[in-house]
Amino acid sequence: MERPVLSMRQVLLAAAGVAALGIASGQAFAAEPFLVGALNPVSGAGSPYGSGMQKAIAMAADEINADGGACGRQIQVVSEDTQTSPDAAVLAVKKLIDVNKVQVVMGTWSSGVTLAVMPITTAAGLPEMNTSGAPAISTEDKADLVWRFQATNGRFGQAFAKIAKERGFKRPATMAYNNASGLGNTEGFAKAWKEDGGKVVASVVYEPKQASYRSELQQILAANPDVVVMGSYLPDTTIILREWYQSGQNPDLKWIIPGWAANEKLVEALGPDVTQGVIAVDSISNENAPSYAHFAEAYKKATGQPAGSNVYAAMTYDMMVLWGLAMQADCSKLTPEAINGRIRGVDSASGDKVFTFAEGKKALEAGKAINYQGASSQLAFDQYGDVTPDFSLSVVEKGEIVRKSVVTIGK
Amino acid sequence: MSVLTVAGLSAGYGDVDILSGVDLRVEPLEIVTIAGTNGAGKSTLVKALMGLVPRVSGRLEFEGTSLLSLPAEKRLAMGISYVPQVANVFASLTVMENLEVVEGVADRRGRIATLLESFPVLRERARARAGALSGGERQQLAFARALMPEPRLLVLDEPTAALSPALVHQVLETIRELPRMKVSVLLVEQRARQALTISNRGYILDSGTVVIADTAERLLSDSRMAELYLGDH
Amino acid sequence: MAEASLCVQGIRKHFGGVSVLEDVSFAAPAGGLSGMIGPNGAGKSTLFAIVTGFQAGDGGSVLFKGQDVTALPTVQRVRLGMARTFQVPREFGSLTVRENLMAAAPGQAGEKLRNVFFRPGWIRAEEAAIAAAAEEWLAFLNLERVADAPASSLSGGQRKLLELGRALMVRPAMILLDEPFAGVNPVLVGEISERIRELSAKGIGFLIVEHNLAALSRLVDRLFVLDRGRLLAEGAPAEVLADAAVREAYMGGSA
Amino acid sequence: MLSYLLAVAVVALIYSLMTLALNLQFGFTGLINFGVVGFFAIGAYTSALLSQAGLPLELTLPCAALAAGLAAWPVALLSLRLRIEYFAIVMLGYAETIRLVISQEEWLTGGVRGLPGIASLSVGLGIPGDPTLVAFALALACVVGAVLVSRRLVHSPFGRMIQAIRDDEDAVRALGKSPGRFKVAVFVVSCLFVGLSGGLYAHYITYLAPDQFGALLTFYIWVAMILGGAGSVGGALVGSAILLGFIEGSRFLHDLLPGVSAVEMSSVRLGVIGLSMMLLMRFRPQGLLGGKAGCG
Amino acid sequence: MGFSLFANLAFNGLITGLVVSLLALSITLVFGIARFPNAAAGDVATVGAFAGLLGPLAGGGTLWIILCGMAAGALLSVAFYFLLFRPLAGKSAVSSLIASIGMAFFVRAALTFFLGHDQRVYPLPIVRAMPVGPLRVQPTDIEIVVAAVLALAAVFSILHLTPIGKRMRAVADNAELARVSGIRANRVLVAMWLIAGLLAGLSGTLLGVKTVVSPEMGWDLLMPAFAATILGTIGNPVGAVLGGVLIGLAQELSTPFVGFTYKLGVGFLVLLVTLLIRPQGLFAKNSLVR
Repeated sequence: MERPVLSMRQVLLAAAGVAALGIASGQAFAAEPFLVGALNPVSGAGSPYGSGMQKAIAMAADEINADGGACGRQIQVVSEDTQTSPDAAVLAVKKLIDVNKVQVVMGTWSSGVTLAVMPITTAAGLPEMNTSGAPAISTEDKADLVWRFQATNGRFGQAFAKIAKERGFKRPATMAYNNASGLGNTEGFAKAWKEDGGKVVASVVYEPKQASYRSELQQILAANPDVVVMGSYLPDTTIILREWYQSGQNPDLKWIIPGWAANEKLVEALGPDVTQGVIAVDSISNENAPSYAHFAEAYKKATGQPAGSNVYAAMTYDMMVLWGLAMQADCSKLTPEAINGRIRGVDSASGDKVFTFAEGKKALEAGKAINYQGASSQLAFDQYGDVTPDFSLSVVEKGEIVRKSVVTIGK
Repeated sequence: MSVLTVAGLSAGYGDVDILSGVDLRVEPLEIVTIAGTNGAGKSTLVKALMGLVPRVSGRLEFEGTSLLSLPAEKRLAMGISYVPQVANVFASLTVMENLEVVEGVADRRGRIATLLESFPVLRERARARAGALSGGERQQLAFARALMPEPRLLVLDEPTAALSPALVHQVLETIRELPRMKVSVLLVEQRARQALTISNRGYILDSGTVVIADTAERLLSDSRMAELYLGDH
Repeated sequence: MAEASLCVQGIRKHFGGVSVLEDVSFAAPAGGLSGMIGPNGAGKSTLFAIVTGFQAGDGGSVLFKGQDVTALPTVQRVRLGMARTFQVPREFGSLTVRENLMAAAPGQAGEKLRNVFFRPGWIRAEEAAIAAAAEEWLAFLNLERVADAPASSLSGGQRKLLELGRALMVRPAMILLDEPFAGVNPVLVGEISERIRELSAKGIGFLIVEHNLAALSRLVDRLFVLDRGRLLAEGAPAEVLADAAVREAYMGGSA
Repeated sequence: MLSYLLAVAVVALIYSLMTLALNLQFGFTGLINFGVVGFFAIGAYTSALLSQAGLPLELTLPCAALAAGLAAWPVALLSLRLRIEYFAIVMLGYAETIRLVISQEEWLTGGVRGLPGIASLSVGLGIPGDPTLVAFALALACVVGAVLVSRRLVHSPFGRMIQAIRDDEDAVRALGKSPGRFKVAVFVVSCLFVGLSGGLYAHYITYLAPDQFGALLTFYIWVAMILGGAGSVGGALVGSAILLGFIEGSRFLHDLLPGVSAVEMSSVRLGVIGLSMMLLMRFRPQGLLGGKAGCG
Repeated sequence: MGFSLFANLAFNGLITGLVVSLLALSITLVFGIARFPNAAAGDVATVGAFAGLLGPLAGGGTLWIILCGMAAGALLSVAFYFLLFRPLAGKSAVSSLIASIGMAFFVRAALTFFLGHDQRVYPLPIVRAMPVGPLRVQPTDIEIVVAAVLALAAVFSILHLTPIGKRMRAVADNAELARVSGIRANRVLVAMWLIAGLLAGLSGTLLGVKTVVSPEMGWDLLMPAFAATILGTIGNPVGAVLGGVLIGLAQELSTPFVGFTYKLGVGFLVLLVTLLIRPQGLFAKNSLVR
């Protein structure tokens, strides 16, 4: 396991050092630092992403602080682990709010955690920023304090449907891991597919952690589909694909799999033969934007990992930058509610496109309207506070995951 | 040298003495009966010999070596074998296996062959599960198992309990033969008379002490026995 | 002979291939003092367990106060008035001696949860009455001194008395004692015998299974001798003990 | 800080309700319940679903307790027939089956997507003020109630009998009393506590999903009970407090141990729980506070 | 549908059941001889599976993977016997059970602390199945069947043919008599824990070959293995294997009727119904313990 290059403590010390420099460089009155809560799935099911998400928030905060802070306020990040469990997250967010007095909470990952955390942040009048997919998050957010930087499950499903159609599949089947995300993806697909007049030939929902998924697979294969759309994770996908290949049945079958399951590790585990032709779909960062390039470079430097390995890190990075810009937009009112109310303002379609905090700050100081183009997506929030990122379509060819196209779904 | 020497032996559990000042001995190739009513301390005596009682004091020697500080396993290794009163065979093992599992036997096969010679009934039923044996067969198996490591002293705890009269006779006859296998026998029995008929000497235990010690013959004609057992006056 | 309170007919029991009890029948009179003797392995414990309902026999029947209880579980037999003690005392070690006795009182309303929560006054009154009864038996058995000690701290003899006390709290018509004298010092044997006699005078029947012949023969009116799963003899202690077959069974072999 | 400590205390109190229940079952009566989390889930979902159907919390919380009690009834009867180790394992399976039903019956429970937007205690009961404080007050009241009930129970003739059952079931039978009736009663009554605890939890967290009800929680409760000492009512509270203190304390611990990442911290947490189970059994089976030897 | 479907379901059930059986075999030995349900067996299997990753260093191939896994399982098992279960021997089964749960947590915590949560896969070639009638038999299926049969045969021969095995049965039968027969309980128990560890390691590596290696794999296998042990009567090796197969069959064959989610519940139901009818399990007759 990789150890974090920097511990949180070191990051904080560094931030404090930068703050001290800021003071030395002539800012007469050092206002109190502005406290931000980073609430990430560092352990538990979200652990592959949590550390990176946490680091991305710290990176963005460092950038803001290096630029003299937002409205002269240094950003201080306090991190907590949700353990990817609602119970632990509830106590963690209470600690952030009550002990650390943070003014915004960002970076929750699984829908269960976000749904458990939301009522608490909302009751405290604080905004909450997440990367969860469940539709319920939109409907439960009645105070417009919750911001989603990730595509909803339904949008994932739409992307699957669009891809399946483009690739000319006629007889899709679905297999879903029995949890909110697995069901959300496959049901979103089925809905979009049927609305388009298609028919799903078979669908199976399976319990995870089994020694074999052969019976489940058998039911799918019996319907003779031409493609299987998966709502799955890496371990079960590994087993299911291997069992399919070994069985020798339907050898021409294709698979459409979410990117978090169809990744390099899957290819590494199963080899090029089995994974040949697997279609991986992932929401992607705003890859052509300069903000992404900027982020990717910093992320690589901070973690040693390519930015593409953790799509959520760009999202949490954006959370912090966006928040800093929203602060900067009106330094006279820095209450959480006031800043929250300005979030849509700093990505208004009419504004100048900016790609970093520094650019944005300069433009705002010049009295211009801005439109932050995020590293993760264009960050065009809809009425629910949701964004619609683009999706990538990649195909595994001879053991390489090859990007084929970028899929944009209707807004 | 005596095989077993017990002198001033006291033993008990907690703060209660069950045995107080017991003296007895077993000479080579003797059969010695220890009789007494229930509660007299017979089973405590056996357990004290085998190292299964927490608190023991006095003298307890096997062939001149003190046993007091030795754990049960060591006493077995020194040459004392023990046949408990109940559950004295491994019921789910076969007859053969009951003999094979005993540890500390140099020539296991040879020894088993010898014992099957001595207990022909067992040879016929070598493959039967011990749990399926009749009462008499089971008792013979228990003896044979105890004899496996070629002990020099065999301690038998009420071997005739729960046996029909015919079987009692048969088992006692078996015990009578034991000294020929070069083993001395300490026989703890409630039914004193029949046991004494095959014994050299006997001790009568009452309330934790030896009240009568004599040769078997004299004990059999001693009227104090009836008094002890039956409350006759 | 008094009217039979406990009547055992044709009890049989086998374990594996071994016959432990073969057709045992006897009757113990109400309010009388009966004893049962027999050497180790005679089948006394098994018979005791079958009579009290802790084990099922392979055949035969047990009648108590004229009612066939063969198919009844222990609990029902006790409710009919048949109490027992155990050979190795089985006190409730974490309760005090007093609590041990109080726990034994039958038909307590306080053992019903609804009463515990909704009728505390009623239970207090009932507890007071039970405590008073327990106090009497504690005095009778000379256990007052240790009444508030945990039962696990008692000596062996005291435990036997405690068991007797618990059986008495059940208000039994008959008490079956399983070796009340085993492991008890002679002084206490005398005391226990004395208590049994007094209780018998109050009309409680006893069936005492014992090894200690001397103590038993002085205590009981009627003696049954069990040997190798069969009833060998019965009658007044003196005549039974004079019986040659009994002497042989007990001491083993004829001399 | 105070509010956070209150929040931790609420969870500790919710756990204590379960620990008290387990203590009645195991500590006092000797019943092994490895399915605590199943009854907890039943309580949580019952109260959440009834409140979403429009019932007031004054009604749904008692219903949560009752539902858990009702679910305990058949398995309590089963406990009379099975040997204790078998029963322990059957209870693990029972709790897992309850979780499966919750995750599968989407029409009722929301399935794996969970139940969001459950009324919080303060809103549901219409009590104004800091929601955490309200939750704390209510949970405290429930625990005080449960302690009073436990004490009344333990110190009643009924309680005398369950301890007698733990000491020697055959001797109880010899007194003409059926141990079964008492065991079933204890099991069901203490599961009422667990159900209530689940109800409080549902309206405290305000979001329920099946993966909140894994077997680990059951073992947390066991650790809390053993820490406090089986057979001691006060110990149940102390045990839960120590457990939660440790679990939450580990948040602050990683400020002290900069070398340990949060991922590793989660391993450390599980490892310490496991280690304490082993060490307690090995060196202090009566618990940290227990004076009396724990049963079993 | 029809015969082919059910034949395949039954075959899947058999294979899955056999994987469970191997762990059940380990549990049943401990249950029969040390007399408590060993909840750590699953995590010993996990350690075995992780150790199997060293197989390729030792020489590669399934055999080396299995050997490494078995060795690690045996080491861990014996170590914990000395550190934990031997000192607890005089106490109740519940103490050992709780301690074994603690051990399970501790072992898993150590694994994730040092090795992380990521899944791993053995570097083995993936081979196509061959059709046998309506069935599709994969090479791993054959490996699992062979391993299960060999393991059962080995356990059976050890118990019935070797001196130490016979002594194990003697200790299981009557520990007190074993002591006065001079049987060194310590040796017997070391041997027993060794075999239990070997079996757990074997089940872990086979599961790893069949699926993926992850820190939770053993714990997830524990419930069905317990169920199989009890179904087949504790202490009965043949019962453990048949119990595992029976549960596997019941689960898979039930899927056309109850769906895939509830099949795990079906295993529990089978156990429950069996226990209600036969509280001692299905094969009480030939158990190690009476």
